[in-house]
Amino acid sequence: MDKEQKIFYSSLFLSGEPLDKKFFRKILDPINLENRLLDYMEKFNAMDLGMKIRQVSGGFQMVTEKELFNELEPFFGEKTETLSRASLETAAIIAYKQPITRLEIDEIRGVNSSGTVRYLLDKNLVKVTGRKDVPGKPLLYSTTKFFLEYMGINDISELPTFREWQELKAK
Amino acid sequence: MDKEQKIFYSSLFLSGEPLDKKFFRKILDPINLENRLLDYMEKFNAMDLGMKIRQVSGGFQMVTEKELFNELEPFFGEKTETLSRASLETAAIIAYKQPITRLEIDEIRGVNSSGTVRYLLDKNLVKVTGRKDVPGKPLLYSTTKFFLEYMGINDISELPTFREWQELKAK
Amino acid sequence: MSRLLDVRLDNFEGPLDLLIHLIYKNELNIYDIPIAFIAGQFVEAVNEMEKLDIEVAAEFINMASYLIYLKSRMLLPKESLPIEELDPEEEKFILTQRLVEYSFYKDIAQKLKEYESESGKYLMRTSTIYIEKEIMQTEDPYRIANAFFSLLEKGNEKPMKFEKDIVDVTDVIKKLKALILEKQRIMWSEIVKTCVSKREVVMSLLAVLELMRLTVVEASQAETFGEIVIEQLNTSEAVNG
Repeated sequence: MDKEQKIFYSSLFLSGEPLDKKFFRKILDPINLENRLLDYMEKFNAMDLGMKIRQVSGGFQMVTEKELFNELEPFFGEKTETLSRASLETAAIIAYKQPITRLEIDEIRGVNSSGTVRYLLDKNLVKVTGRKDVPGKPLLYSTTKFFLEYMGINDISELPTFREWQELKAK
Repeated sequence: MDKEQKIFYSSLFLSGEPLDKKFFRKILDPINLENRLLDYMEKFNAMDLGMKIRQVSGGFQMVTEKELFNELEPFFGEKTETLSRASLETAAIIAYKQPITRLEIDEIRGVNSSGTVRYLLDKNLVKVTGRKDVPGKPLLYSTTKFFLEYMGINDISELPTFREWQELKAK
Repeated sequence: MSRLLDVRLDNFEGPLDLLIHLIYKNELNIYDIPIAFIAGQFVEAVNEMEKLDIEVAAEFINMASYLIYLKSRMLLPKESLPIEELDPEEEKFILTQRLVEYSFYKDIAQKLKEYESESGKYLMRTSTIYIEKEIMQTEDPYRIANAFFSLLEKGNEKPMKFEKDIVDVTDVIKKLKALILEKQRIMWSEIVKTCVSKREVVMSLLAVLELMRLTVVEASQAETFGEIVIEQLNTSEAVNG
């Protein structure tokens, strides 16, 4: 096997978090790298080893396949509570409207969201990304890279747009 | 690929640490398991992915290939700080005078060595090997096997003698 | 008994959520809500729920009164409305926008829930493995030898090293006198800082006591465990002694 390909797999094996293209550009020949990486990913996944390489939060990550979840979960699964509806709603609003203030979130939800925002901050799903230049200089919130990883998506743009949603609803 | 084989690989991937046969007996069909695992290991290693499965005392571990060390080391290499002068001195005293108490080390160095000894204990370079039969029963320290590995020697007796040191110094 | 008893208010994230529920339940068009009807349903739902969390309740009650207000506005002939107030149709439009927007996020939240559960089935290791030095970076045994024998040699050159640490009380008195002469006034903690060993601290204390006995200095302490101030007594003897 090609050395570059082996480095790609080994790095993903070692890393505890997704590795982005920037990382691989440092370690591998950057010319036309992305295509090669996608090719390596495909080849790896075709080998059907029980591990998969997935594209997430703008990078690559080695994970185990879904089909092995039940067997592996008792030994390697971390018990994490899933997000409440309030948290999911708040996260959704932040994802689409980022950066956004808490008051703006409250207005959309029609309820106070301070507890939920704090919870999402604790979970590293959202972060403070500045202050809005209005009286009181309220904090602005955005979603994190970990939010993408947690949801298993590569980029916020993968979420349906408002227009797409409206079209779906109209049907 | 066989599900059992995939579970074997995935478990080793998730763990990163060695997993012993007892673990796999819990998760897989225990009958004749060891032969199958050895077979899976061989097959995995034949794929030449950059990762290897190796046998370690009583189990298996997924690691990266030695050949990739130079490429991976800058990003995934263990941070080994070289020992500070204080640590080196203390380790040297313990190496040559073991087993030795902290007070005896202090006397040779002329300063309190408790912090340094604790650091060396943490680094697994020295260990407690008993208590000295004097009032207060102070702990006795010796160097570890890892210390020998770290020095690249097989036995403490391979350390330069005073005469050898003088000769070396003279050069 | 109400048909709403199957749903408790605290199942709703807020008044907008309840409104959307009522709209779907009654198969209404979200873009053209019959305000009078929905206001009635909403108020009914809120009335039936007594044991509410107070903070949440306020939000529901606000919405109920807003809907009643809007309903009554829509019943009045247009000409009777004060100019500065929004046209009720416009208000309804704004409410519709809010509902549609909220309904969008509600659906996205549902979508995120699916993502979350799907993604959760991919297991990963969250800690990075650091490669052990298979090719171990070893320390040179010579360095160890050097560290040890150099120490021993240093010890031989200065066999009195430890004895030298033993401080003489007269030396300490000299040092303290010089310090006090220079500063006139010194804190005990400052003196302690100049000491290299516990032994010297003890010596210094004895020295201070001795200097007090000789009325060279005076020591005072404002409170128990407080800072001790040592001041020079302005006698010529002190300065010259």
